[in-house]
Formats: sequence, structure tokens, C-alpha cells
Amino acid sequence: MSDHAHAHSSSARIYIVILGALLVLTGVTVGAAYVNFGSSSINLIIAVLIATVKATLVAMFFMHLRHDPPINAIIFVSSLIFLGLFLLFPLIDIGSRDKVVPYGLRVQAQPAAQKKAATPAPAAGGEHGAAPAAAGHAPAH
Amino acid sequence: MNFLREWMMPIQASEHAAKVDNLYLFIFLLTSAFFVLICYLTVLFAWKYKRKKEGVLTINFQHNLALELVWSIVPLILVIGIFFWGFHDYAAASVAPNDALEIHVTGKKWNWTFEYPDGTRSIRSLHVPVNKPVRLIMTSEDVLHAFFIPSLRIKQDVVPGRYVDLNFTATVPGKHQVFCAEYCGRDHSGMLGDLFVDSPAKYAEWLEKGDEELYKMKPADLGKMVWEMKGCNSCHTLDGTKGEGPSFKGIFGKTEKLRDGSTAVVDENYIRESILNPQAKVVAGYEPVMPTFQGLLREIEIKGVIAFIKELK
Amino acid sequence: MWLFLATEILMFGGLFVGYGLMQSVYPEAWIAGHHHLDRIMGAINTVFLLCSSFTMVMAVHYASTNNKGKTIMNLLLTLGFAGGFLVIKYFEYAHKFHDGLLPGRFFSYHGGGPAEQAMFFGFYFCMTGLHGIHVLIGMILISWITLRTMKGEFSSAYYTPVDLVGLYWHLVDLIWIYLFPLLYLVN
Amino acid sequence: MADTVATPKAHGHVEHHDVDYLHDGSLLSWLTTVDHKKLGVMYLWSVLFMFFLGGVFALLVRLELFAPGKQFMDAETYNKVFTLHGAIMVFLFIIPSIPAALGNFVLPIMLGAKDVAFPRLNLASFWIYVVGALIAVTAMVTGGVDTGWTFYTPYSTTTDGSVALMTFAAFVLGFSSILTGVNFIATVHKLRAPGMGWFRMPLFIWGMYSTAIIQVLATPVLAITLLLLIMERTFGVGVFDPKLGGDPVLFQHFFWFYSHPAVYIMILPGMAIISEVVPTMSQKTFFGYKATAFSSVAIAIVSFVVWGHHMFTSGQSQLAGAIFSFLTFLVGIPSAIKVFNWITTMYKGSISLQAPMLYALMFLILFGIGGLTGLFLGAMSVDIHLHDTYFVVAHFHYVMMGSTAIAFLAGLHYWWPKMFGRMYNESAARVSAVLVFIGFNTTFLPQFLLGSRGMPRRYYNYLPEFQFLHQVSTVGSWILGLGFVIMAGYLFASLRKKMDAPANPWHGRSLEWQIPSPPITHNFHEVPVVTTEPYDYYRPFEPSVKGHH
Repeated sequence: MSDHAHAHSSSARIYIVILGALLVLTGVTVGAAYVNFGSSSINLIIAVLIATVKATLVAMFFMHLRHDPPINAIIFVSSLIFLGLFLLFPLIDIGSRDKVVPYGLRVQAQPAAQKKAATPAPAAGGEHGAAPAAAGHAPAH
Repeated sequence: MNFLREWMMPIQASEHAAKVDNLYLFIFLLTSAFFVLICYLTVLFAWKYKRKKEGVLTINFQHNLALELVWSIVPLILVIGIFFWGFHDYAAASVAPNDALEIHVTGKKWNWTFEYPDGTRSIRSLHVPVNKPVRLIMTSEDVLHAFFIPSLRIKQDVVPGRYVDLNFTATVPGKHQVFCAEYCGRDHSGMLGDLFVDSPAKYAEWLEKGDEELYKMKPADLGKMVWEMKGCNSCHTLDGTKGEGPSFKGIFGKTEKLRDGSTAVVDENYIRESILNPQAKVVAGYEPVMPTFQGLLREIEIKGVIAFIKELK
Repeated sequence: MWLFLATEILMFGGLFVGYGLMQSVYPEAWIAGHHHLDRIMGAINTVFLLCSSFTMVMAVHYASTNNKGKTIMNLLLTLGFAGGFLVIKYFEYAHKFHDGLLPGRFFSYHGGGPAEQAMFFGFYFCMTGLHGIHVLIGMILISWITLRTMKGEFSSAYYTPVDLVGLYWHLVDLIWIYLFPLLYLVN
Repeated sequence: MADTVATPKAHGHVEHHDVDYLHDGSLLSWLTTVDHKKLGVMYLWSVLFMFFLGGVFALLVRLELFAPGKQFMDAETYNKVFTLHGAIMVFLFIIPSIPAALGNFVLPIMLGAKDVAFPRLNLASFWIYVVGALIAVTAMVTGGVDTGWTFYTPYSTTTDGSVALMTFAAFVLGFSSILTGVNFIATVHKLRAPGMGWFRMPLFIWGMYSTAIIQVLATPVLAITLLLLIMERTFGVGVFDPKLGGDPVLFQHFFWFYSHPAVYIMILPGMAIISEVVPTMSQKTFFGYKATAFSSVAIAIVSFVVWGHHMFTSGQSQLAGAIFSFLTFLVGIPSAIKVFNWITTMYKGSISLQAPMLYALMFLILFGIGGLTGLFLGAMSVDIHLHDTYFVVAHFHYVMMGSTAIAFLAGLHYWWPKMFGRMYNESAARVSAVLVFIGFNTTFLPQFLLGSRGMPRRYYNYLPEFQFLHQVSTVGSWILGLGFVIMAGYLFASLRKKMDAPANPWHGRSLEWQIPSPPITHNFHEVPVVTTEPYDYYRPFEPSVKGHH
């Protein structure tokens, strides 16, 4: 784990170069946030990509993953893969849920529809008037 | 096979139920075969190769590729088959026909409320016409519930803050049991309901004037039924213990102190008002939490409740 | 040690997943929420943590080459950067408290915007708070190995504790590398 | 078989200059011991106590369900009791039972090591477990919990009682579980005896190793989930509460991302024990060693991507449901392979039907039922009908109780002589095994029928038509309880005898059978050198440990 048999071949100079790279990348991330790449998701992807590059640099050099036995890298990467799966499946779920819109809300643009006392307003409501997830797809929200 | 199905499953009240049962029976027979095989081999080996002498050496039998492939691949093919079968029926059942009758279902601790396209509402009893596709649009007012009709083999969690739907076409007229299948607290097991599958004419008549049995009952009995069926019993007891609301025992004719300091005599008009506009006169010591039953109770039912309370000395 | 790091990653990962999912459900609230965060402070903090990671790795390097003085100096620098990080974090938190930008039912900001901002700040405080606790634990650990270095307990033959604390500290840095763009820079 | 058991001949005696671990050090020193064996024994008594507690709650639940309506407790008490039964059995009994109690004791010895890789971490793990258990007890006493062990939102964020405290207990217990997992992985990697390559490890180790992977990777997610739940209750963050815009289904994703793998944290160690007991008691080489080893790891990995099958009716999307259903069926294959491997291992063996093997045979049959009924629940259309009914209750009791707990008993009877140096009464053990088997099936077979007929779970009251099956089930629970009472009787009785267990009562060949019963404090005098495969019962025995034979 930690007791490396080999001497640290990375010299102090490499560490400085890496630090410089990290700082520059931080600048780039901040800068990129001010540029509009067309959609918020592209901005997000760029930011996460840069963060990933930075994380890789830290892991490879500062954490010496480059020189460690491969088992450490396997543990590290597999934890990331499981994390990815963990994110992926709920995303699939939320992204592909049936958008059930009841008749009471289909015409919600017309105020008259709101008056129909019989429409069971979805429980949410709450003090903030937070829209329920499904009603979030209805135009009025 | 029919006797097996009838032994294990509730009655089939829709075509979907028959499909589910077919797959259920298929898996049952398949797994029974495998189970018998496992038991047979286990018992056979345990008996046949029972230790007779200590310290004997046994054969070295560690691999048999053909055998291992067979018991990996055969189950694999079978389960993939089962997956597609199950998925196919599931997908078919989750598509709503365009002409479906849309009924709103609201789950709330511990009652089901149904609302029909014409505005009629009912508690705990869902009426649908036979052979007509029905789409239930469901939501919950508090926690998760699940709407479960065993005889239709359908179930769906009812999620607060969202609408979920459930589709069925009931083919067998009569009364079917409705359960809440997602744990929801104290009276989870009392959160029941009835599905009445009616002929179209009877359904129309029901929408018009409600269940005809109502008119044949003694008013007090009707009131007791309303007390049970419409959920009054979850707040108002009959034995004098304090619930969310005052107990009905001996309440008729009493003079109650109200929250605003005034008093009121519990008479026919007070009861009637308390049912239709419960917030108007709340007895001191209770929260104004009772929902209105305006539109939920027919006139005859209100009369029944009054008669029922009168009888509770 | 790496196994421990894996558990840490998955623990924060859970928060990231929740954050990401809710972001996909309420993008407006997220954008509105992040406008209340100070990018400059966030960026300075990022620089602080990166520098501390650098001084940490230098400390490990000097520990492995028997340079006690420089090891201690670098460890102290690391502590300094970490302290700076927490000070800035303190100012940020103070500002949020003042504005009522608090999680959940304590959210009392009156500047308008989507209601789900309360949830955004729930995540904000959860994630940065958990991270802040990790920074604190890291500082305690670093102080501890600084003392041990001063006592001369480590040499090129044995410096495992320095190395392990270093790994832990880099992970703290690594998590911030993701937290920063996700919390501060979403657009 | 009494002739093999009751002959404490010369080979079992502890040499004079060694003190066995049980008598090494004062009673007080146990509390701070870092000896994996003592920790294993302390874990064993703790989990057995928890099993007793959970069992009492189970009997109360069954008794209340003897007839519809109120018997002796009201609905709120009933809800608390079944919640406590679930939470105790899952978090305090099943998850730590095999790895922390038996695994702690056996794993290092099997590897030829003096201890686990991080003995102090092991001690910490035990005390964290104790603290977690105490917090859980505090939660029970101060208000109780009525959410079910699954803590589903938004019920769990709105109900009264000590939910936050109970959740915190589960959170703490999670850390204990993580530490054990980390320790086992490091031990397997670092401390194998010379000559013990990966494919010379007994299969028990493979099972423990796979379990540890899941513990390390999944438990942190439980931690964060429960932390979010606590935040939700105290601050009203709203991630899971629809009133604040959250998504209750998301909680289920979070929860099952841990808790489905947790089911495999429960069953893999059970399979691991069976993989050990069957070849030894049959004196046969293991059939398909590598297939079984790899299927353990495969199960561990695939278990992470099947959690959604708990949620077919939850309101998750149909697409997600379909993916999860497909993956669920795939995870069945490695289990099927294992069952056939165990059975084939018995083929042409020399099978002893002593207590450990009786439990192993019970496991084969009960796991057969538990596994095969899983197919009903994996098929989406059928699951919709069966979900949240007694069918599910019966299914997971067959897996968790009928398989894991029975495997735990197999392991307990198998290693009991090694742990305490005493033999239990074999006839009593057989009577008890038969009672447990009959009682268990009488309790849970009717529940399959109840479920398919539509009886929902977690019901305090039920319709009269279900009464007969419920009564059969309750009677079964008494038989089951009687079996356990007898078991407790003969196990305690054995402890009062003098040391009479031979070093190797089952003629096993793995390293733990080559040292005295009970082992000495440092396990081995010299580091053993492994030169053979673990189950070479087809050729004469070549001991790896010097000096004891």
C-alpha cells in the first residue's frame, strides 16, 4: 500500500510542473464558466472534463498512483465505475418516467380549469407552492 | 392446471390477470421441476454415498465441461425467456387505450378517494363499468401508498407530489378487494377498498344516485356504515375515548364549548353543519383538521349519520 | 488505504449523485442558487487547496529523503493553506447565514427565485460541510505528523504515516476539484 | 457417527507450554484484545444475543397474526415490533453474523496468518458495532421506530419516534461493516501463507473476499443516504420529500443501491460456508472450484446493478424497470452454477450426516426454494402482482433465514469444536436440526400461498379468508422457536464440559483443522507452508502445519 519498494522517481520539479498545470486549469475552468458554449449542459460537461483532468493529475502524480501496484489503481477506478453506475440508473429512471398528465391539468393554461374544485390538487403544494415532479412538465409550472 | 391456479391465485377479473397467471404457472412448473431435481439429487447422494467407513479416499472429480456448460446455458436461456415474457405482458398492460375512462385516485392516511369524470366522488368504493378500459390517475396526499387489486393482478405505488397511472379492463362483474400494499403507518392494514365492476346501466345508475342498498337500510345502520366506510372511525370513536375528533358516544344533545369560546348544542343542524362545513364550529381541545364531506355524502347518508349518533347514548 | 479512499469516494459520490439528479430536475433553481455563491472566493479556495496538496507532496518527498527541516516547513505550509481555506469558508458561510440562504426549512432568503433553492443550499451545506469536516480532520492529522516529524520519528526507511496522511489530503483536494465547478460554476 | 465425535484421543490435546486463546489473559483483557479469535467469539455472543432478540420480536409478530384484529398489541405497537424485528435481524444479526463472528475467527487461520492485517482496526470495528447496537437499543426504548427497516420516505421523515436515532445506529453499524471488509481484503492480499496461491485458498475465503468488496463499496452509500435522511428530518432539506420538491423514489434508489448488494453481503458468506462444509463432510474434492470462486466475485459485481427490481411498482420508469429485470435474471445464473456444484461435489463422496452436514443439506433445499421463487419476482408482470405481499416475505425469509442463517448454523456447528474445544451433543443437534427444518417450512411455505392469493405484507389486521394459512404459519414459528431453544440448551451444555473436542473432528484439510482445538493465541508455532490444493481428498493427507501431528 504505502511502503513503496522503489524510490520516488518523481522529483520536486515534476511536482512544480503539475502544480502549475493545476493552477492554469483552475483558471481555465473559471474562465470557461463566463463563456457561453451554447447550452448549460455543454458548460457543465466542459467543467467536469477539466475537473477530471485535474483529478487525474493529482491521483497520478501527487498520489503516486503511477508508480503504485496496479491493485490500487483497480480499487480507485472500480469505485469510480460503481459511482458511474449509481448515477446512470437513476438518471435513466428519471429521464424516462411516464409523464402522466391528468385531464384536470391538461388545460391548465385556462384559469377556469383551476377553479374546478373537484380536481384533486397533487398533495405537494406545500408552503413554497413547489410543483410536484410530474406537474413540473405541465406548462403552467 | 386450473385447479392449481385457483388454489394459488385469486379469481381472474381481467384478460391481463389470465396472462399473469399463465406466466406464473409456467414459472411454477418450471421451478418445481428444478426443485424436485435438486431435492432428488441431494437426498439421493446423501443416502447413497453415506459414509460407511472412516478414512477412505474418494475419487478426484473436479471438472466436466459438458456438464457445467449445460447447467449454465440451459438456465440462462430459460431466464431470458422468462424475462421477455414478463416484460411483454408488463409493457402491454402499462399502455392506456385512448378511450379509457379516467378516474382519479387519491390516497391519504388511511383512505382511498375516487373521483369520476362527472365530479362524483366516493370513498373506499370504486365503481367501474364492465369491459371498459379504465385508467386510474393516482396521487397521494401524504406518504407512499400502493393501490393493489389482486383479482386484476395490478399494483402501483401512489407517490405524493406526482401522478402515476394504472390501466385495466375488468371483465368480471361483482365486488373485488382493494388493498394498500405500501406500508403507510398505523392503519395501513385498514386502508382497504372495494372495486365494484358494474354493468354499464348499473354504473350509470350508480353515478346518478349511489348504491341502491342505501335506501333499504335502517337510517342508523346506514349511518354506522358511513362511519366505517368513509373513514369517520379513524377520528371519532364510539366508546368515549378521545381521538382526533370528539367521540360520538353520548354526544347528541350535549352542549359543547367551542374553540372561539362560544358554545353550541349538538343537534341535527349542528351535525349536519359539522359534516358539510367542519371548520365552522370546532369543539374546544380539537384541531380544525376535519375535511369537508360536501359532495361526498348524499342527503340520505347524512340523515343516517345523524340517526346513528342519536342512538349512541 | 486505497480501500478507505474508495469508501470516501463513494460516500461523497452519493451526494454528487443526489446533487446531479436534482440538478437535472430543477435546473433553474440550481442556476439561481449558484448565483449566490462567490466565484472569487471559491477560486481562491481552489488555489489554496491545490497549493496545500503541492506542499503536502513536497513534505512526503522530503520525508522520504531524510530532510527533516523542509518536511516540517512544508507540513506547516500545508496547514497554513488549509487554515486559509477554512477562514474563507467561514466568511462564505457567515454571508449565507446572514442572507438566510440556509438549507430546507431554515431557508429564509427573500430575494426571490425558485423555491427549490432551499434544496440547493441543503446540498451546498451538506457537501461543503462534509468536506470541511474532512479538511479539519486532515489538519489534525497533519499537526500530528508534524509533531512526530519534529520528534524525529520518521526517516527515509519509515515514513508511512506521512505518506498515508498525504494520500488522504490529496483525496480531500480531489473532492474539492469536483465540488468547485459543480457548485460554483454551473451555468 | 458418534464414534468419530466422542473420541477425544491423544491428538487433540494442547501441548503444555502453550495456553489456548480462551485461557490467555484475564476476562477484562478480552475487552481490549486485538486477537481475531477473541473478537470473533465476542462478535458471536453479540450476534447470537441479537438473533435471540430479533427472534422474540418475530414470535410476537406471528402471535399477533394468529387471528384477525387485535390479539394483545395495538397497531402502533405491532408496527414497531415488526420494524425492530427487521432492523435487528438485518443490521445487527445477519450482516455481521458470518463475516464478523465466524469469518473473524476462521479467515486468518485458514490463510495461515497469526491475525488479520489490521488487528486494532478489528477491535475498533467491534466496539463501533457495540456502540451502534447501544444506539439502536436507545432508539427502541425512547419512542421506538415504526417505519419498517427500509425507512422509506416520506413516511420516515414525517412519523414520530426515534427514526433519526435508529438511522444513526444503522449509519454507525455501517462503519463497523466497512472496517471488517477493509480488514478482510487487506488480509487476503497480504497475509496468505507461503504456497497459498489465490486458487489454493479455501472457498470460504473467496466468499468472504467477495463479501468484503461489497461491504467496502456499497456501505458508504448507505451512510450518505442515512445522513441525508437525518438532514431531511432535522433541517427539512427536501431531497426526498415531495412537499419540498424532492423525489421519494430517489430515496429508494439510494437505499437499494446499498441494500440490494447487502442481500449479497448476507448470502455470499452463507454460500462460502456451504462450500466449505460440503467437501469436508463428503471427503470429496470440490467440483468446479474456479467456477464457484469466480461466481462469488461475479455475484458481488452484478449485485450492484440489480437494485431496481425492488422498485417495479414504485413509480420508476418502465425502461429502468426493464433493464433492472434483465440484469436480475442474469445474477441468478452464478447462483444456479453454485447449487449444481455443491450437489455434484457430494457425488461418490463419503458423506457424514453429522450436524454441520445436516444444516448444509437443509441449506441446499431451502436455498433452492429461495432462489427459484426469485424467478417469480424477477418477471415483471408477475412481480407487479406479488410485490409487497407475503410472497416476498416468504421469499426473502427463505434467502435470509433459510439460507444465510441456516448456513450460519452449519458453520457454527462445524467450527464450534474449534472455537471452544468442546463437542456438543450430536443427537440433540440432530433433533434440533429436524425441528428447525420442519418449523421453518411450516412457517414460511404458507406465506407463499398467502402472497399469491393477495395478502399484503406489514398488515396488522387481515381478511378472515387468510386466517387458516396465518395460523399454520404461527404454529410453525413455535416449532422453529422450540428447535432454537433445544439448540441453545445443548450448545451451552457443551461449554460446561471439559475440553473434549479433537483437533480435527471432521477430518478437514484446511489449515484450521491442523492446529489444536481451541487454537493457541498465535495460531501457529511456525508459519505453515501450503503445498496442496484445499480439497485433495482423493489422496493421502499431507499436513502443511508442522509439530501438531
